[in-house]
Amino acid sequence: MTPAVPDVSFVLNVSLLVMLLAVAVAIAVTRSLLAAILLLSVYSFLGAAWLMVMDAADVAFTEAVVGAGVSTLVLLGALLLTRGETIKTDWKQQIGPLALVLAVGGLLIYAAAGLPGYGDPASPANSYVGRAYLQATYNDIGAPNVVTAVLASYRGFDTLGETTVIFAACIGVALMLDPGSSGAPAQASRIRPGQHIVLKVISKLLIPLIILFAFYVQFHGDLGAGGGFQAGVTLAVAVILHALVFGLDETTRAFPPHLMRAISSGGVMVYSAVGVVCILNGGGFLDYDFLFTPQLEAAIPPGLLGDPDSKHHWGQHFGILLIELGVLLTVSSTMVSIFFGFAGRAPRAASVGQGG
Amino acid sequence: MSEPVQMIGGALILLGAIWSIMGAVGVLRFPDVYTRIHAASLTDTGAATLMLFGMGLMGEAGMVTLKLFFVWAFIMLTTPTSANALANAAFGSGHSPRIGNFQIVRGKNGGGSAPDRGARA
Amino acid sequence: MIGLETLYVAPASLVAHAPILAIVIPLLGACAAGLSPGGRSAWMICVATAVFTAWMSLATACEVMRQDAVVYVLGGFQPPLGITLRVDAIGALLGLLISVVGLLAAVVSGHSLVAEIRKEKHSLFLSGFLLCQAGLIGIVYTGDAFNAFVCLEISSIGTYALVASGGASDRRALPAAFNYLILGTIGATFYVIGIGFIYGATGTLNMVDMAARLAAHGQSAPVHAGFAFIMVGLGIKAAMFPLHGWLPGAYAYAPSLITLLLAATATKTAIYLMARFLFEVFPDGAAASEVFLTWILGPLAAAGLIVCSLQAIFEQDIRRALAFSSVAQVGFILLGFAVGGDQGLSASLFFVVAHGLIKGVLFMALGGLTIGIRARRIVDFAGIGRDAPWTVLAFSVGAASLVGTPLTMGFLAKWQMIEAALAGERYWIAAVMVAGSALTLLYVGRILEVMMFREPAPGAPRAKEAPAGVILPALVLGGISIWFGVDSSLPGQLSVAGAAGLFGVRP
Amino acid sequence: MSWFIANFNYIVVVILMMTGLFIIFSSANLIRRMIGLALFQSSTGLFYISLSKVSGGTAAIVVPPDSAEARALAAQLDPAYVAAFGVKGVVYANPLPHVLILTAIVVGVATLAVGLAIAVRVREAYGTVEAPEIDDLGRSVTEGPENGR
Repeated sequence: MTPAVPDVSFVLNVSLLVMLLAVAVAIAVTRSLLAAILLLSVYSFLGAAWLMVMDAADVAFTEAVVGAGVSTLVLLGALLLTRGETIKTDWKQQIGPLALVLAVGGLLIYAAAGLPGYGDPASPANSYVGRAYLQATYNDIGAPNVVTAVLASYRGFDTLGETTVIFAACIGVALMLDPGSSGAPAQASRIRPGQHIVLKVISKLLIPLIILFAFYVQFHGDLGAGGGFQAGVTLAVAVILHALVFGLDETTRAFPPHLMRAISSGGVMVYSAVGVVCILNGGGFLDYDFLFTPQLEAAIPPGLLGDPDSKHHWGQHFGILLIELGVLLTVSSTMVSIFFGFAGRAPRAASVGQGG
Repeated sequence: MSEPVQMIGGALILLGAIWSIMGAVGVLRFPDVYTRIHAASLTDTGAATLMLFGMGLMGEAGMVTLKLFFVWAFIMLTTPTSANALANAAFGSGHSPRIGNFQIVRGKNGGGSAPDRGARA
Repeated sequence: MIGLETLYVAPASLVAHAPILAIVIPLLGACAAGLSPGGRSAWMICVATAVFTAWMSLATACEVMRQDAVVYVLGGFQPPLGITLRVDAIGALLGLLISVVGLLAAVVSGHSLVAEIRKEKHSLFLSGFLLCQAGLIGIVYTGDAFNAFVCLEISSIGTYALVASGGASDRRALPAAFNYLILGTIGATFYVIGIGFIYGATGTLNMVDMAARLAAHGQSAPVHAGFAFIMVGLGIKAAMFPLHGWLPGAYAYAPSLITLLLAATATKTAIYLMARFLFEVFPDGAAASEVFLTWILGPLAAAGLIVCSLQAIFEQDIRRALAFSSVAQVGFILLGFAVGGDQGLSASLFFVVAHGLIKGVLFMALGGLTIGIRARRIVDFAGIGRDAPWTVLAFSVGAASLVGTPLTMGFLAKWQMIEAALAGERYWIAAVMVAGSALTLLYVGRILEVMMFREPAPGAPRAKEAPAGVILPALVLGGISIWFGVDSSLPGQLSVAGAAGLFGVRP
Repeated sequence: MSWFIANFNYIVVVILMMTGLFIIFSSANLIRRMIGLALFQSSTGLFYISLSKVSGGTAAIVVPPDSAEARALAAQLDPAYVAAFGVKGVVYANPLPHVLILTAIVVGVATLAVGLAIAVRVREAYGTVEAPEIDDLGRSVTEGPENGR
């Protein structure tokens, strides 16, 4: 094993990790739930910065939009609905967990010290399959961003599963929080338009820009950092911003919750349909090389997207494009409908068996 | 890329960092919500402006400079807006600004940001 | 009976893709059910999907018997680069179990949902149900360690909300579901941490490849830690004795359809995944897994069997009693792992299927009974045998099989287990198994006695016979359980082949 | 010191994970448990990413071989190092853990949303989100209206 040379990135790594540690401890000791939620958001942003230092651009992007953005929003919504404020702590009840955690943590550190060290380029993780992707992507897929290639093509089935998980969350939140009866929600929503002229003007300016950026992230995914998840969340943020500034009723008129749910399931369908089309054309599931029938493939003029000599990249290119579209649809509509679920529910008195 | 431009860029970034620290101190030390918002948003706009311009000077002119410009424009749009919204919300929920003699106010309730209508009246 | 290897149930072009279709079709069905406007159309989609899934899993099982293990390459990328599905005999058997129970549950849902869930939510509910099924089949079919996590989460995330939707009739479902979510997610995250350690040591995620590289890598602290974390994580998901805290509440208060699916299949898939890691991925000489089996898994499983059987005996709530029984039976299965060897493993795997069928019958019949009367305490069921003889008949078949009456699958399963323990000279394990069976007799006998012979309390609401749409599936499941008790060749050959397969791939 | 440098990331990440786990186990408040869970899951991601770091590497976005960009990236490192560990002349970070953690982050937010939705329903049914109070109510009142808090 070659000991890694500490460089500038190691200094950054250490300082960001120390900051992460400080924030995590602050979350553990703070008594205010609101503070804990905001600190979690800070944690995610710091995490995103750290991920950039670790050269994980795609993950950093996702952590920033999902961890710091949507998670915080959902947590705040839940906090509002549960009216939890401060936490009563009893130190006696913390001894057990603390002992358990110390024991497990000690074992983990002992075990982790046996793993290859920081930045080791020859470690099994970095030299076996990981390197194989880097070497093979150019010929197999033709997309510069290897993370996207692995995500969408090599391990496309995982990503289908992940999209399904998002859809499951959409179903789950709807099962829990949907007011149920069709038509407009019975109670007036808590988010009503205010008189904030500055907010309204700036939001009107920003929302189209955010949407534009989302599409940039979507279509730029196989060239640089980005893809369906990041774009989907960004798109959802535009809708959520609209709801926050112009009122929930206004937004649900344009994006009715049941439509959001339909789009969410439509995204998974698009993704699976791509796989099934590959089967119908004689390949395996999600084998994008078989996305087009030979006739169709022949009809595409060579060199339409650069690289005229490798026609197999056609299927890969369009396959990735289509499944990223499916991901975008599911993620954006699910995030919006989760927000609607929390925002559309007025805090209500405790009563047994309501909703359901 | 000439040496002096690099140095100016570095100096701007350093200045931005110092500005951030000042802003952080301000958020901690200022007496009420509104002045704290002022400190926070000044950090977001001023310090970010300095740093972004510094980075623009240090890097090669091109795509990156353009992107930095967009980031700056975005920050200049959003930060004042959010500060405005925050102040608006604070006012709406009954926080009144502390104007006048600091000594008296501090003596009353330790410089917190709790609503103090009764105390001031 | 005829062997599966001679059975051709589907055209070859479909058989070639059967494993993936068994996962993707429920997925598509879930999307369609979620889109459908009313509960009725969602139910039809659900049943149609379940029929197709069962057909595909049968085709897969036949194919597996013809060629040992079916490997389906996804995306056209060979492992270790791509994800593969790798269905061995026991995976095929469990896939069959999941899809058949799923099919019957889907049929039953036509009636049981109406009683428990508000009408507007039926399509959402069935959508979640199908997602859960897709995830479960994914877990048993996949050959990729990380993909197993993704499938685990597909099946879990829907399930949490489905369990919580029992809150419409009993609010205790809500904290139970929350508890389940917290523990289930901790379990899944532990599993991910474990996989991370193994990945750090081997650099691969494909299970077969992992086994080969681990054998070359030998023992090290990260491998042991990874092993421990995977076992604890899956132990939580499988409700292994000290980690079973989520199970009684979740089973007791969930809608009966979900209890049925969970009890018959969900914990079983986690046990199967555990078996794969224990016997397939971690190499032969792994001192860790030997020590783990003898000194940790065995005693814990024995403790679980005895303690939870006792808890079941003293439990007043019938569904909680059956839930504790599930934890106890998980202990029984894990004892089979502790016996080790080909024989112990194949007996355990046979037991997994037997117990899945048994709990399927029991919870299905119970769900049918509670359509008529909203009861949960055992005494509420007094004298119900006279009011609803057919439903109680189905329940009794399941109960008899649970106890281990001769001519039922439960008997064969227990017989094989004890035989394996004796053959392996683990006499204390055999003794614990006998004791556990005796305790089972106590709590099952108590429930049956109340149902059949106790006079109903005067003025108590009289139960009605469950609708035919519930009784028939329950009797079918019960019939399967008796049929396999008489002629066990189908599950027998698959579980023997499965055990041999798990040992066989060891390098 | 070199031991410390090699394992610093693992140590910190394990402490972060354990902080999350501690918050889950030690708190009675359901929302706080979810916060702990989010912290735990997100720290697990940091563990994987620590595994994927390659010294001197760059983000796994393949630059065209023999382009000016590739040469500029390679020039920062020892040629022997690049020859041994680079792909077409550039050293990249390992992309596989990135993909896995992308998946895990998304699964995490799905879990968070469902968990919080259940917590909200618990609040509506019991009038509290403190676990001990819920347990008490669950024991004393089985069905029907309860007295809230």
